[in-house]
Amino acid sequence: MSSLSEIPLAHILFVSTALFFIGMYGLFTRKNLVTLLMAIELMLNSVNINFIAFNKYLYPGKLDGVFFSLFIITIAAAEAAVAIAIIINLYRSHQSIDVDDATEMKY
Amino acid sequence: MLMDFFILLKQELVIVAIIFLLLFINLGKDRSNESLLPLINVVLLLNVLLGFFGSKEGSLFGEMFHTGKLIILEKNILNLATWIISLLSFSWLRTHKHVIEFYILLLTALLGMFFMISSGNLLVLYLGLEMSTIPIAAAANFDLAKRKSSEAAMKMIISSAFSSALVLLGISWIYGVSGSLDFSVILLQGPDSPFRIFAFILLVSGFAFKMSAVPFHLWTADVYEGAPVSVTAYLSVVSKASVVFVILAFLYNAGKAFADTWYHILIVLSILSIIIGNLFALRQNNFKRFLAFSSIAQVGFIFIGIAGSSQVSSAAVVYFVLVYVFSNLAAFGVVALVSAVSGKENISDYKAFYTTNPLLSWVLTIAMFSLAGVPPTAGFFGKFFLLMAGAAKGNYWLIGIAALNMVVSFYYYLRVVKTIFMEENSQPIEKLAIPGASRLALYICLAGMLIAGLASCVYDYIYSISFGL
Amino acid sequence: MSDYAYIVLIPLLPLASFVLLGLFGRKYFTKSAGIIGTMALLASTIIALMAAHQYFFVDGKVAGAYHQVIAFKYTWLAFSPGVSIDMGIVIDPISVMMLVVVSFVSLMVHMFSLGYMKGEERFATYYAYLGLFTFSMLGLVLSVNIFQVYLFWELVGVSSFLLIGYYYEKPTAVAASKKAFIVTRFADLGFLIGILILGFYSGTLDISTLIHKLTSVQSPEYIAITTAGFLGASALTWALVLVFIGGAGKSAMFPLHIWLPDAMEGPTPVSALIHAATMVVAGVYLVARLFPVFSMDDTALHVVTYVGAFSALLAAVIACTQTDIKRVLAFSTMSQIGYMMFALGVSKQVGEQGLGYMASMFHLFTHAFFKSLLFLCAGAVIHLVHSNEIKDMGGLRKLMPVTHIAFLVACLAIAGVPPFAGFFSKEEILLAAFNENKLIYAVALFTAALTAFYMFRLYFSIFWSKESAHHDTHHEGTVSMKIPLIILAACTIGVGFIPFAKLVTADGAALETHIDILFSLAPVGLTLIAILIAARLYKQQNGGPQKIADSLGGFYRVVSRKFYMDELYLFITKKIIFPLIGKPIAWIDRNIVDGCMNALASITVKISGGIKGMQSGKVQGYALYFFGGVTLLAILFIYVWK
Amino acid sequence: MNLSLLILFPLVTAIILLFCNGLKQVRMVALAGAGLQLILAIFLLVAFLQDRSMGNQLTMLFEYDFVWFKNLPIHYHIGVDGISIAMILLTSCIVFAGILISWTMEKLSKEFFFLLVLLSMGAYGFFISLDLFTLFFFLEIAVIPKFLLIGVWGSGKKEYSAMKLALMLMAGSALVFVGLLGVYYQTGSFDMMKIAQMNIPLDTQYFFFPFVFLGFGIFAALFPFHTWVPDGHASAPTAASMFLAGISMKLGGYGCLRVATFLMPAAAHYYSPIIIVLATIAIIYGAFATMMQTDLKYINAYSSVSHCGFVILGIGMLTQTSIKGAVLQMVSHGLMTALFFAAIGMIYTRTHTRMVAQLGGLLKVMPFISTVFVIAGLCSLGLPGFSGFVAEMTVFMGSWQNPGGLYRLATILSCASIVVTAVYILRATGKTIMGPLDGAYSKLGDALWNEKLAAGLLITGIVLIGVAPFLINQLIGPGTAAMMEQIGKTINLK
Repeated sequence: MSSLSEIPLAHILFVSTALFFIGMYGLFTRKNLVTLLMAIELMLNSVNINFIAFNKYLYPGKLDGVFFSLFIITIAAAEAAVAIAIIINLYRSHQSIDVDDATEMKY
Repeated sequence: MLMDFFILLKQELVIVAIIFLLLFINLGKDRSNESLLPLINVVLLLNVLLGFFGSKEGSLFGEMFHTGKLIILEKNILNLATWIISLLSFSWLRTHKHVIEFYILLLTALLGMFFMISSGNLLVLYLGLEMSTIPIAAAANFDLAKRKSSEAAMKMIISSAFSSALVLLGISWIYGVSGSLDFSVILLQGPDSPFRIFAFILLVSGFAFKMSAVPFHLWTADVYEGAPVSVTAYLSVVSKASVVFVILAFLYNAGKAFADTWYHILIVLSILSIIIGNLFALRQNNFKRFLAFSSIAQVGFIFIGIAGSSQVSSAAVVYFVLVYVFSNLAAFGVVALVSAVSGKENISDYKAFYTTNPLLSWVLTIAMFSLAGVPPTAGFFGKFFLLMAGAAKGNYWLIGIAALNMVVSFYYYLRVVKTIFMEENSQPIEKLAIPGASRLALYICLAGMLIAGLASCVYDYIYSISFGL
Repeated sequence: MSDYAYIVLIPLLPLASFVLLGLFGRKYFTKSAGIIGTMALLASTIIALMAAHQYFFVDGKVAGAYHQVIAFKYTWLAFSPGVSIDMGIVIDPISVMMLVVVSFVSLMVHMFSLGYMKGEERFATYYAYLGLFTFSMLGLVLSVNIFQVYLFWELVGVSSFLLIGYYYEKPTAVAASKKAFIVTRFADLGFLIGILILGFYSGTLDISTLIHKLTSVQSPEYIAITTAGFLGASALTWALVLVFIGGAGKSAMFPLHIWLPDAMEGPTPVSALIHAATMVVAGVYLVARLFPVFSMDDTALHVVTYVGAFSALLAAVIACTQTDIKRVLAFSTMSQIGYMMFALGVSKQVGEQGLGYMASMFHLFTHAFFKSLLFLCAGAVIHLVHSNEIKDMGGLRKLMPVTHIAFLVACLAIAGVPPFAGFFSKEEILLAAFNENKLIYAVALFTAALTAFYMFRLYFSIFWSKESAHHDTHHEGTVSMKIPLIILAACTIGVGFIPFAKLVTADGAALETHIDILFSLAPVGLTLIAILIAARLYKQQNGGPQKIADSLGGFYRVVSRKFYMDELYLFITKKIIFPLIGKPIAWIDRNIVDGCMNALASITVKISGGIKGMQSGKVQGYALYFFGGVTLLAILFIYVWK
Repeated sequence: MNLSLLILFPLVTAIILLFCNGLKQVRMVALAGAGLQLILAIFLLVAFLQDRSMGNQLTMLFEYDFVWFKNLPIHYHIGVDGISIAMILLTSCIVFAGILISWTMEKLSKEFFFLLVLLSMGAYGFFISLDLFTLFFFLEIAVIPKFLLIGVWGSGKKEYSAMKLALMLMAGSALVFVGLLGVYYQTGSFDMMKIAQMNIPLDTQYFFFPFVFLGFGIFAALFPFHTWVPDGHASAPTAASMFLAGISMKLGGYGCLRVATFLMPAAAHYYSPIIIVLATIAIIYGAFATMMQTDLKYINAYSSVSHCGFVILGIGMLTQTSIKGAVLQMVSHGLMTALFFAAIGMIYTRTHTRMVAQLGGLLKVMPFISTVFVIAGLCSLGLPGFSGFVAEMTVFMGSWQNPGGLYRLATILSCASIVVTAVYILRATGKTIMGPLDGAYSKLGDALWNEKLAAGLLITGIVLIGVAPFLINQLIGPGTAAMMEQIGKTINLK
């Protein structure tokens, strides 16, 4: 455990932020819907890292952050489930899961 | 203590009960929609009625959940809206395979909203937010066969997941800087560090996304257009209303220290929403899409009201939402009926609508007038009070912009009326048979639009229980 | 002095007949309308004569001078304290004189029309209009309040409009009526503004008060109105000139006379009543009514004088060349009114200098009789030959003896041959002019000669000249048409002997007038010579007139086209006002003012089309906008609005 | 007496109308309702005069103040003075006449009369309310029905006109709205009587007066915001035109006077040169524009622009006489223009054209209608004996009392407009009523009883004012006097 405490908080935050924006980049650029979901997972996980880190470094007394990250994971799972379902249905109707094929409604 | 639990959580518990009822209702023998729908509607009516008595103020789980007169009223408004929507979707659901699931999704979302409104803690808030979003995304896909429907659902789930990611980032920062998740603690210090401000902005933009305020609104139109009418109605009325309540509570309680910041944020967002919403609404031909953009403009007005940050303004906002529920549901009701029977959803299909369906035409017309804010409909009072509240801070130029945009909005609302009454059409929409449920719902909305304004008691009551900054 | 209150009846009776015939005439009184109207007028005439008798010979004189009596007055419309329109009745020499003239001539015309208009489809309407006109004219002469004058002024204008346009299916008649109304309306604008100025400075609209305030040199009102000025002239001058413009419009003074000849499109009796005897002298009456004020300002008086004189000459010259008998008479009317005007112009308020005033009124009085007589005769002639053109006439003396004699009498009168009425009044005018202004006198003298010439030209070419083309089967018209002629002829001979100077003068005091033979020689001599020339030229048909016309060449043409005045006016309206003012404004309104409104709308739509790309339909784009929004807000609130 | 009846009667009529069916039933109900309104208005007049004669010197009579929204200071506060009563009488007359004129409205008769009655309710409410909120409320009620009336029952490019009218009027009310909010936040009250007492700080007045005045000005066809007038009138059905020109434009004038000028006199004084200039432009420009029109309805529409200019002029001149003149002009023009539109409508229903060029000699076949037309025309060119003369002369006298070159010039120009008026009126009359009759029209019939009744009613009003102005003067005089007294407190004009 002590090895972890040698890493300053800033580094961890840097990682998480990087992760978040990598996720966002993925979300903006990739075309495959499943990949988009993964990108979102990245963003959520970076937030998880934030929570854990803050909790561990700044407020070790309470466990709010940890619990919060647990909830995030759960909900992310639920979200993913629904999203996958929707994507499958989309595939049924569009014969494709390319995000650019589903641009029927615009303007 | 345990008593408190049951009383304070009454509305939520009732909904949970209903959900369970729905889960198990089909055990044993399969019921036909014809027998099912009236039952469900009656149950929902009971839910509405139960909301009105035996309630009390207080909080649970160490400030995580708290309730009060205004909150109860807000929840009742949402209940009412849900009930009306279920009445309106009668003719659509009658032939639908997954009635139960539909209701379960709606009610789950409703539950989520209740928690969101009552939340005293970011965790509960976040849970509520998600709980009220994901089911609707699923419900948006409820016309399984329709291409548009699934596209809408996809767009909604992706965008909302993205927004929730940003909201979470904000929350995590807030947690980082304040070390707590309770509203009472998190924003005690004003906007001193950029972190705080950034986090705060992320949170607000999360709400703005749910309320579909510009520039976070882009999912709205597509989802509204693609989703089944009832779901659209639910999105544009119930879910929007709930977030309005939440943001009201959040900013006025938790955000006190940030009053200056969010005041300016709201001004920016409101101007953007009103102008962009109007400009887009001008061109729409699909009725649901049109209503989507008009509702975006309405959100702009609501923001002006909130910006007033006085008791008058919170009262005005809640009152406006109530009126908006009636007006918008009336419009959606007619659209739902028409699209359920004839599948037509374009404004141009409504040419000479009056020749075949006078009653529906009048309802739609009055709804349009109410949305536009024409007396004697309640919409007039709603808008007047909102802008009055907004003007309290003396920014008349803002009111001026809003007033001018009201003129623009008149154009597109009147365009609908024009289509209905004035334009020729060789084959207008045939005479529709209005099922009793929908008729009831429409009458309720009509009554709401005509009475809620003139009868000052409504506003006075809301004022008496509402609070300022 | 309420013992004059009964005078109210004089205007009210014609009004009653107007209302009665106007509302129910078309239904119930199609035949009896004439009788009703005539009876009403007969009654008012009798009352008028009674009133005249009472005023002039019973109780009008106080301390040797006729004073003014306000028989009754009622505030009709109060503007602000002191300033209000009052309806009332003023009794003084000129108003009583006008009462008699108007009611009497109107009665004659009513009678004459019984025969003349017999069988007309809108017989009742005709009499209704006559009633309206008579009422308005009487109201005008009785006015106590300058705004009351204006009010009735407009009413006579409209009744003249209605009567000129009586044959509404004749485009020329419609055009003429429009012209008459619009030209006079234009003049009335001047009158109105004049009233506004007078009312503003004197703080009242009541004529007697106004006169009282503006004629006493020390009164603050007088000082105010004379000191205030615009373009070098004092407010008083402006006011009076503007008022005079109004009068000039009604009285067909140059250059506002163009409506009068066309007005002859109306039925001839109407011309006799309105455009000869009564309405056209309203201008003269107006100036006379305000004369005390006019006499305070020489500039205004000079304007009156010269405009009057010039119009008299111009009209006389034009009259020599006209071939439509009614137009000839119209121009002669204009010329005679010119006389009256400059007579006023050369007059002064008090004593001997007041001669011109008295003369003018006198001439107004006599002129009413012989000019209406002329017109009625012309009416009778036209009734017979169904044409206004001289060339269609000739040798009618055998066919219509009564008309012939009457016309001759009238001609002698207007020519100013003693002892006919015209002689006396004209002599007075000439005398006044002679005393004041020799130039005017010369013009007047020449005009007198011209008058004699063209009148007798008319007389000879109607009644002598060639043999009549008409058969004896035509008779002269009904008795109801003859009687007025006879009565008027008698008057024309008689009225000259009324001691007018004793009755109607500027200051009310009697005036000693003496016309010595020597003075009369010149005008009378000239007149007789002119008559002889006319006889020489027109008694028998011969090429004489034609030769003269040819010898004059271009000048003749110019004159016969009335100096192209009409063309000028047409040019101004058709070529300037309509295309250069009306059209552009209408265009601007449709295309620029309204265009801006529409442009706003279209611009909005354009913008909304321009930004639609934002809603690209690509969910990633939406997310990008979301993030952009967040960043924007962040930048705004972290860096800008820190 | 209870003023709320004025709102109640039309409301009840409208509700009853909803349950009628068939033209006969509907129009009878509508007529009965309008008749009741008329009687009520006359009764109100009598009661008012009685009170006054008993020496009741309150500014407002029959006041009734009911707290509507107790948390916002919004009251349902009504009351009348002479001016409002004149307006109410005008409204009732025109509504009555309008219903008679549209007696044979076959298309959607129920809706037509319903909207008409609704409009009248809005107008009454506007004229009696003393509370700015109520005033605004009724102002907007009186707008939207017109949109439907024109769009559904109109002719020509009706949708365009209807939309244009609705939008421009709504823009007007939006401006008014901003102004009202401003006034509210400066004074904390919506009550006009109170606000007038606590005279508003100058800079506020200067800032908000333009909003209110322009807003109402759009209703009163203030140049250059008059362009809704021609299109709107031309496309509207007869009754709607009558209402539009007869009453709606008066809403604007009344608002300019009662709200803008009365509450913010200092600003009115400050801006009066601009107002005067705009009004004069409207008068002259409208007159000349009228001269060029070929469609009878356009003629009357533009002449309305010109005539309403007199109203604005009178208000802008800010002398007691001129304001009295403005009110007179409102009443007079209301009656006159309604009569004119009625006549045009009658002609149109028979000849099916409104083009001056295609008409002629109608006097022969339809003497009554022609007479009505001529009377309307003569009234419009300000002939004595009709209301127009009284009103215009009062405006002129009042305007002339306001010294200063600009004002003088404006007055003279406005006077000059009566000549132009004569020109276009006589052109129209000469071409349509007089002249040779077109053979195609030789079979046409004259007015029917309902049309005669309607025209008769309006003519009675016109002639009554024209012949006995002292009567209406008694009514309006005190009202304007009181108002001027209030205004005079802040600005000193004679």
